[in-house]
Amino acid sequence: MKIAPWAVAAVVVAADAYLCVKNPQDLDRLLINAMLALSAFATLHARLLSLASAGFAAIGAYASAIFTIKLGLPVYLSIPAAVLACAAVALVIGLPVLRLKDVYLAICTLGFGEIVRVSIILLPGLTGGATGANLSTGFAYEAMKKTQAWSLALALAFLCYLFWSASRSKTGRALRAIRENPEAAETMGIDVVAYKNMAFLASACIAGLAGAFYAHSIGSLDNGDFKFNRAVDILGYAVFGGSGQWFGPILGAGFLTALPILLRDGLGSSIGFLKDFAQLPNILNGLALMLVIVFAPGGIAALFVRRGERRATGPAKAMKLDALDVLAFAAVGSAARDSAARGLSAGGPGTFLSLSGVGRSFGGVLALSELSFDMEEGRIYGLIGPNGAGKTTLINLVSGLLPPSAGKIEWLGREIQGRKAHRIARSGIARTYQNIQLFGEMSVLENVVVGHHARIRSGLLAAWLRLPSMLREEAEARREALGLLGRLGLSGLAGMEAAKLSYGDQRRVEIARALALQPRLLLLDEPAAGMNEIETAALGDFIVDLKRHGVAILVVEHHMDLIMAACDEIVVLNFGRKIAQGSPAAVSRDETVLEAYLGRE
Amino acid sequence: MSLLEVRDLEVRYGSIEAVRGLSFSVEAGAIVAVIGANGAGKSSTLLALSGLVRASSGSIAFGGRDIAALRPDRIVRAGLVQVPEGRAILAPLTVAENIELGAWTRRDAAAEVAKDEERVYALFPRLAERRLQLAGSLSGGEQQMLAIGRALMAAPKLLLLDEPSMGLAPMLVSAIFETIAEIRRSGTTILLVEQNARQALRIADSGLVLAHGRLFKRGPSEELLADPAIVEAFLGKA
Amino acid sequence: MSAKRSILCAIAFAAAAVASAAPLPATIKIGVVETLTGDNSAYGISIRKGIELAAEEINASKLLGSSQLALVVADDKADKQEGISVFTKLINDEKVSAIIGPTLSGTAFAADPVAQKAGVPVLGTSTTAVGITAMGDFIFRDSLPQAAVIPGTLAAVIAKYKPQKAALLFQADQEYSKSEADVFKASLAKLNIQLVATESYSKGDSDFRTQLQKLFSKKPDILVLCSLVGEAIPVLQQAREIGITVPIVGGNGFNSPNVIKNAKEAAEGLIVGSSWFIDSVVPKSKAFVEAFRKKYGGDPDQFASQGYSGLFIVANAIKGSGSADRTAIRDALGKVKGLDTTLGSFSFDENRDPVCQSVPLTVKDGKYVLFQ
Amino acid sequence: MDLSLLADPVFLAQNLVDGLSRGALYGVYAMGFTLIFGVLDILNLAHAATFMWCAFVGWLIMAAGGAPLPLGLVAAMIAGAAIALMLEFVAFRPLRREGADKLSSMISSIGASLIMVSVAEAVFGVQTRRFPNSVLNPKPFFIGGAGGVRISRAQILILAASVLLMVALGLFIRKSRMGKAIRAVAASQKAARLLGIDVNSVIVVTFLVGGALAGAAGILVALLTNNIVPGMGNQIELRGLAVVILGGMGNIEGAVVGGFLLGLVETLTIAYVPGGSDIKDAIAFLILFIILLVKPNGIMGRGKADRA
Repeated sequence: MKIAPWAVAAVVVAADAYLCVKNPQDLDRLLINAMLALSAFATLHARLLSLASAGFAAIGAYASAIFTIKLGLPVYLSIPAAVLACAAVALVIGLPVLRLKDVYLAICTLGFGEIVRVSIILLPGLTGGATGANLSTGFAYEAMKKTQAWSLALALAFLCYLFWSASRSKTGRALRAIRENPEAAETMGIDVVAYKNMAFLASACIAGLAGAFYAHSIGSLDNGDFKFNRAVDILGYAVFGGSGQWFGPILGAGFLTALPILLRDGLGSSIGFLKDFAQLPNILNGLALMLVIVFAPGGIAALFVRRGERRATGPAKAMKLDALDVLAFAAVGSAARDSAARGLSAGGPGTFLSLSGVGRSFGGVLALSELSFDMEEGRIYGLIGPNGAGKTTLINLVSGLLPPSAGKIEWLGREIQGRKAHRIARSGIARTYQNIQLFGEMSVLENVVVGHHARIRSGLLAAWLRLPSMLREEAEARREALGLLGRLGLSGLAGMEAAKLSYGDQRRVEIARALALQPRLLLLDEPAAGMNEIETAALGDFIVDLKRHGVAILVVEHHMDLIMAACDEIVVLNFGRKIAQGSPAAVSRDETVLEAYLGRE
Repeated sequence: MSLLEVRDLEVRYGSIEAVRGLSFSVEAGAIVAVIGANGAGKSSTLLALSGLVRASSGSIAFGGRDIAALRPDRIVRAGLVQVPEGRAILAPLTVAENIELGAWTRRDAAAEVAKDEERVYALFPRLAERRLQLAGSLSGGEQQMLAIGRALMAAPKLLLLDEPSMGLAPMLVSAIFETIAEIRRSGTTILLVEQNARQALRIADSGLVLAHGRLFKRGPSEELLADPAIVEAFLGKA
Repeated sequence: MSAKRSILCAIAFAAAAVASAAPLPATIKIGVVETLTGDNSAYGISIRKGIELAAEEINASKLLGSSQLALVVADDKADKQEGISVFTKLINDEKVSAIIGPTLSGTAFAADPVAQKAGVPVLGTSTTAVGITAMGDFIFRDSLPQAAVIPGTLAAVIAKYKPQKAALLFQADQEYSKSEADVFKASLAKLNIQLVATESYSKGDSDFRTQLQKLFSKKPDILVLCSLVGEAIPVLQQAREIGITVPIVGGNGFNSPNVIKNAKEAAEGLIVGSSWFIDSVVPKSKAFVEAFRKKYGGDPDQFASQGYSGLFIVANAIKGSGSADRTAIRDALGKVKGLDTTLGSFSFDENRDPVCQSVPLTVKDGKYVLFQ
Repeated sequence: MDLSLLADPVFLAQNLVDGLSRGALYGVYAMGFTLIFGVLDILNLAHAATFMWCAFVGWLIMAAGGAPLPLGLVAAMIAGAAIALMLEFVAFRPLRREGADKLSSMISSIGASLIMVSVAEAVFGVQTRRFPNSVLNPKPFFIGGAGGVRISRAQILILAASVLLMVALGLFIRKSRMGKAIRAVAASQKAARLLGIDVNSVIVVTFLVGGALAGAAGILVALLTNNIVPGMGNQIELRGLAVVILGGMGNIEGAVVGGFLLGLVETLTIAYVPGGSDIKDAIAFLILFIILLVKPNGIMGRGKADRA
C-alpha cells in the first residue's frame, strides 16, 4: 500500500498544532516527549538498543529540581547543570554497559532506570523519597512557567538543527554505517566504540534536558514518573516514527502524544454508554498503534526514504576495466602514497608488512599457528588453501578485527597486533569480505563516501556551523567517490540501495569502498566469488593495474586462474600452517600443495 | 512432457526487473546448467522456482502442475528442492538433525527415510563421521555436502543447485561436480546454476545462458562449449 | 429526608446568599477528575460513583432551586501530565465552576496549581499527603490527613492491648503508604512503643511472606500495616498464613468492604481508624449506604462516601454563595462549618483541611464494628 | 548483615523455600517469553497481558465456575495458547515481511498489550479477585513441627510445575520432530523454508506453546499470591525480562535457572540485608549488571548458536 509521507507528516503536525492551540498545556507535553524521542533516536541510530532515556530523564528532572530548590540556582543554570549531571552518569555507566548487545543492552538499561528509581526512593533527604519532590511551592516555578513553552520549543528546535546538520556530515554517515554494519564500519576507519559512546552521551544529555524541563513544567516529581512503562513508551516514539531519520522520532512522539488526547477529547466520557467505559480511549489507542505500525513497519520516516534516494540512475555497465582511465586512477595511487607518508613514515625500509610467529586459536582450536611471512610494497600476494585453513582468520588478524593469540604483526615498522581495526584501517590497510559486508540500506555512493571518513577533517562542530570548508570537503568526497565508481563501471548504480544490487556488483562496490580509503595494502577475501570466468579475468587485470599504481594486495581466492595470473607470490595454508610459499609456478608444482589443495588431474 | 516448464517468467524487486520473460523447460533425468554474468537473473529464477520470491508474472509448471502460486513448503513437498547459494545450513543443529529435517515433508515409512539417510551418509562419509557435531562447526566444503545431503533427504524429483562450488578449494570443486553427476545417475533431475560455467557445462546435458534477465541462448552442452560467442562472453580462455 | 437536612444546614450560609442577588444559572458545571483507568482506578471509580449519586440527589431535591449540577467527568490516568491537561481543558473549555479530584496526591501536586492559578476551587476527596492544601487558597479536601486519624487509633489499641513492641510494613515507592508509615512511626514514638522492625515492599510485589517472616521473627506485640487496598488483602492473608496472630493495625487502605470480602477470616480482628465506615450510625451515612446499594447494587467504601460528601459540600457552598462564580464558591467553601455529611459534622479549618470525626474500628464476624 | 537471623536455621530454610518458589514463578513466566524470543527474535511485550488474562480465565473457571484445579490449569493453558495465537495473527504476522523493522513488532505488541489490559479492566474491574479456599487449601504444611519450615500447597505446586514444565519443554524442543522444526526456524527461516517446513505454522506452534506457558504461569502465580488484578502483568514483566537475560535469551533451562537465582537473591536480600526490602528491586538489576559484565550472554547463554 502506498502512503504519501508528506500527507502523514502534515496530518500529525496539524493535529498537534490544533491540540496546542486548544490547550497550551499540551504543548509542553508534546515538546518534552519529542525531546525524549530524540534521545532514544540518538542511541537507536547508533545501533544501541538502549532504554536508558527514562532513567536519565529522571536524573535530569531530580537534579534540576534539587539544584533549584536546595541550592537556589536560577532555572537557566539548574537545567544545564542537570544535563551535566546526566553526562557524568552516562560516562560512568556507558563504559561497561555499551559492550552488551541488543536485548542485553536493552534490559540492562531498563535495569539502570530501575536502579535510578530505587535510589530516588532511598534518598529521601535529597529527593523527597517516595513522597516526591515538590517544586510548585518553590519560587522558581512561577517564573519558569512563563518561559517554559518557548524556551522548550527553542531548545527542541536547536536540537533538531544539531541532528539535521550532523546527519548531513561525516558523523551522520558514520553512524548510519555503524547502524548497518558495525564491523565493516570499523574496518573503514570509523572508531565505532567512540561513536557509540558519543551517541549514548548525547542521548543521556538530551533525556536529562527533557527531564529537567519536565520537572519545571509539572512542578512536582515522584519516583513513578519515569518508570518501566515510560522507558518503553520513549523507545516506542522513536521506533514508531522511524529510527532512520532524525525527524522520525519527532513525528512519532507527535503522533503518539496527540492520539490519546484526541481520542479522549473526541469521545468525551460523559456520553451515553461510554460513561462507564473509561477504557475505550485506551483500547482505540492500542488499536491505532497496531494499525499504523502495520502500514508503516519501518516507522513513519521510512515512508520518506523509500521514494527518492534509492532509484537506479541507469543500468549497471559491464565491468569494463580496459576502459580504465589510467591517468585518473593514478590519483588514487599517489594519494595512497601521500597518506602513507603523512601518517606512517616511521617504518624503515623492508618492513612493509611482516608477520612473525602469528597464531590464533578459538576455544582451544588452533586456526592459525606459527605463521611468518613478509610482504613487500607494491606486490600482489596470493593466499590459498583448503576451506578452514585459516585464510580468512589471517585477514581478520591483519585488519585488526581479531587480535592474534601469539606472534607479532609489523606494519610500516610498527607492531599493530591488538590495535583497533579502525586505526589499522586509517594507517592504510583496507579490506573486503568473503561474505559481502556492505552498508545495505545506504546508497552505493554513500557506501564509497564512507571510505573517505578518515580523510574528512571537519568534525561535528564544523558540521553544526555548516562551515564552507566542511561543505567543500563533503562535495570533494562525493566527487572522488563518483569518479571511483565510474572507474569500476558502477556510476549508473550510484543512487541504488546497495543491498538491491546483484552479488557481483556488490563485490565491486565493496572493492570501490575499500579503495576509497586510499590504502597502501588491500586485503581481498575471495573477490571473485560469484563471478564468472570472464569477470574473474577482468578482476585479475584490475588487481594488476592497482599494483601498478602502488597498492600492495593480499588476495584470498579459489579461482586458480586469477591467482596464477595476477600474483607475484603465493602463500599456501593448510590446517592453520604455512605449507608452501613461492612464485606461482613453483607453488603449482609443489607436491604438498598438490596433495592438500590443488589435487591432481 | 517436461518435468519443469517455465513460461514468460518475470521477477521484480521494486523497480528492478531481475528476470524478464524467461521461458525454458527441463526434461526428467537431465542436468541442465544455467550460466550467465552477474545480475543476469540466475539466482532470482531459482528463488522464484522455490517460491521464496513471487513471480510477478508467468507460469511455472512442475510435473504438469502450476506451482507459481504455491507456498515454499508445498513446492518442496511436490518434489522441487533447492540447495541455495550460501548453503543455508542450520548452524545450531547437529549434522544428524539437519539431515533428519531434510525429510520433513516426507510421509512415507520411517524405514524408507532411514534407508535414504544411510544412502546420504554413504555418499558423504565425512558427514557420517560428524553426525553429532554442530553443523556450524563444519568447514565450508562439509557444509556444502551437508546442504546437498539434506536436500536429497526430501527425495526430490528436481534438485536446484545454486553455485555449489562457490568458495570451495579446487580439489573439492571437482569432488562436488562428481557428486552431482552421481546424484543424477540415481535418477534425480538437476538444475545447476554455476559461475564455474565450463565445468558445469561439462557435466550437464544442456545449458541455458542468461543475460540481463532474458534467455540469451540454449542448447546441448557441447554446442555451447563450442560456440565462440559463448566462449568469448562467458567462459573465457580455457 | 437527607436533602431536607442539607437545606437546614445551608441556613448557615443565608447571609452570603442574600448578599449576591443574581440568580444561579440553569446548569452549573462541576468538573470531576478521577483515576478511572489503570491500577489505581479502584479509588477513582468508587469516588465517581459517590459523586454521581450525590449529583442525582442534589438535582432531584432542588437543593439549588431550579439550577442543576452538571458533572463533567474526566480520567486523569494517574498521570501528572494528563492531570494538568484535563484540568486545563475543564477550566478553559468546559468553564467548570469547581473541580472535585484528582484521585492521587501526586497528580494533585501537578494539576492543582493550574486551578489555583486560574482561580478555580478544587476539592480533593482522597488526597491525604502533606502539603496538598498548602498549594493555594483555592485548594480544599474532605479526606482526613493521616495525622488526624492515626494517633486516635493507636491510643485505642494501647488502651486494650498495652503493646510494648511494634513492627511495621509499608510500600516503599508509594507516596501514600510511605507518609502513612511516617505518621505511624511518629505516633508510636510519642506513645512510647518501641518499633522493633520495619520492612517495605514495592509496587508490583504480591509475595510478602519474607518481609512478614522477618518482622515476625522480632516478636512484636502489634503489627502495623500500611498498604493500599490492592495489597492489603494478600498482606493480611499471608500474615495469617505464616502464623502471625498478634493484633494487626491497618492503615487507611484496610478500611474497605473489599478487604473483608476477600480476606475473609484473615481480616478478623483487624483494627483500622477511619472517618467513615459502612455501618456508621451517622444518619446521613445510613441513607447514603442505602441509596448507594439501590443504585449500584454493592456496598460503598470510604472513598465513595468522601466523594458523595464532597459534592454536597460544594453544592452547599454554591447555595451559600448564591453564585456559580468560582471565587464566590471558594469563599463559601472556606466558611463551611458543622455541615451534616456522611462523615458526620464537617468543617474546614483555616488551612482548608477537613475537621470531622475519626473512629477506631475492628473487624468482627465479617463486619466493621467500633473498636473498644 | 543481620547476624541474629543468620544463626537461625529454620529462618534460612524458610527463606530458601520462599525464595525458590518465588523464583519458580519468575521461571515459568520467563520460559514462554524466552521461547518466543528465541524463535522470532522479538520481544513479545504482550506476554504479560496474556499471563494476566489466563489468570482471570483460571479464576473464572475455578472460583466462579467451581471447576477443580486441574481443569482450571488446563483451561488457563488453553486460553493462553488461544490468546497467543490471536497475537500471532493480529500483531506479529502482518509485520513479518521484508522491510519491517524488528522493533516494529515490539511496538505492535505494546499496542496489543494496551488493548488486552484495558479490556480486562473494563470487563473485570480493578478490584482484586481471589480464589476461594475450596480451590486450594491455603493452610500450609509445617515441616518439623509448628515452629518449623512452612510450605504452602501453592508453593509445592509451583515448584513441581516449574521443574516439570522445564523438563517437558526441553524434551519437546530437543527431541520431538516439531521441536527440531522450531529450532530450524529459529536458526534460519529461509533455510527452514527450503526444507519444506511451513514456517508460519511452526511459528504458530511456537506461539501456542509460549502462550500455554504464559497460561500456566498466570494460574500458578494467581494461586501463590491469590491476588488477581488486570495490572498483575506489570508486576512480573520487568522481573521476567531480567530473568530471561540472566538465563541467556532464548535459553529455556536458563530461564528457569535465572528465575530461581533471582527469586533466591531477592528473598535473601530482604531476609538478611538490613533495609534489604528497600533495595531488593535494585539488587536484582545490580546482579544482572555484574553477571552481564562477566558473561555478556547470560549465565547459561552460549550465544545465538545454541539458542532455543
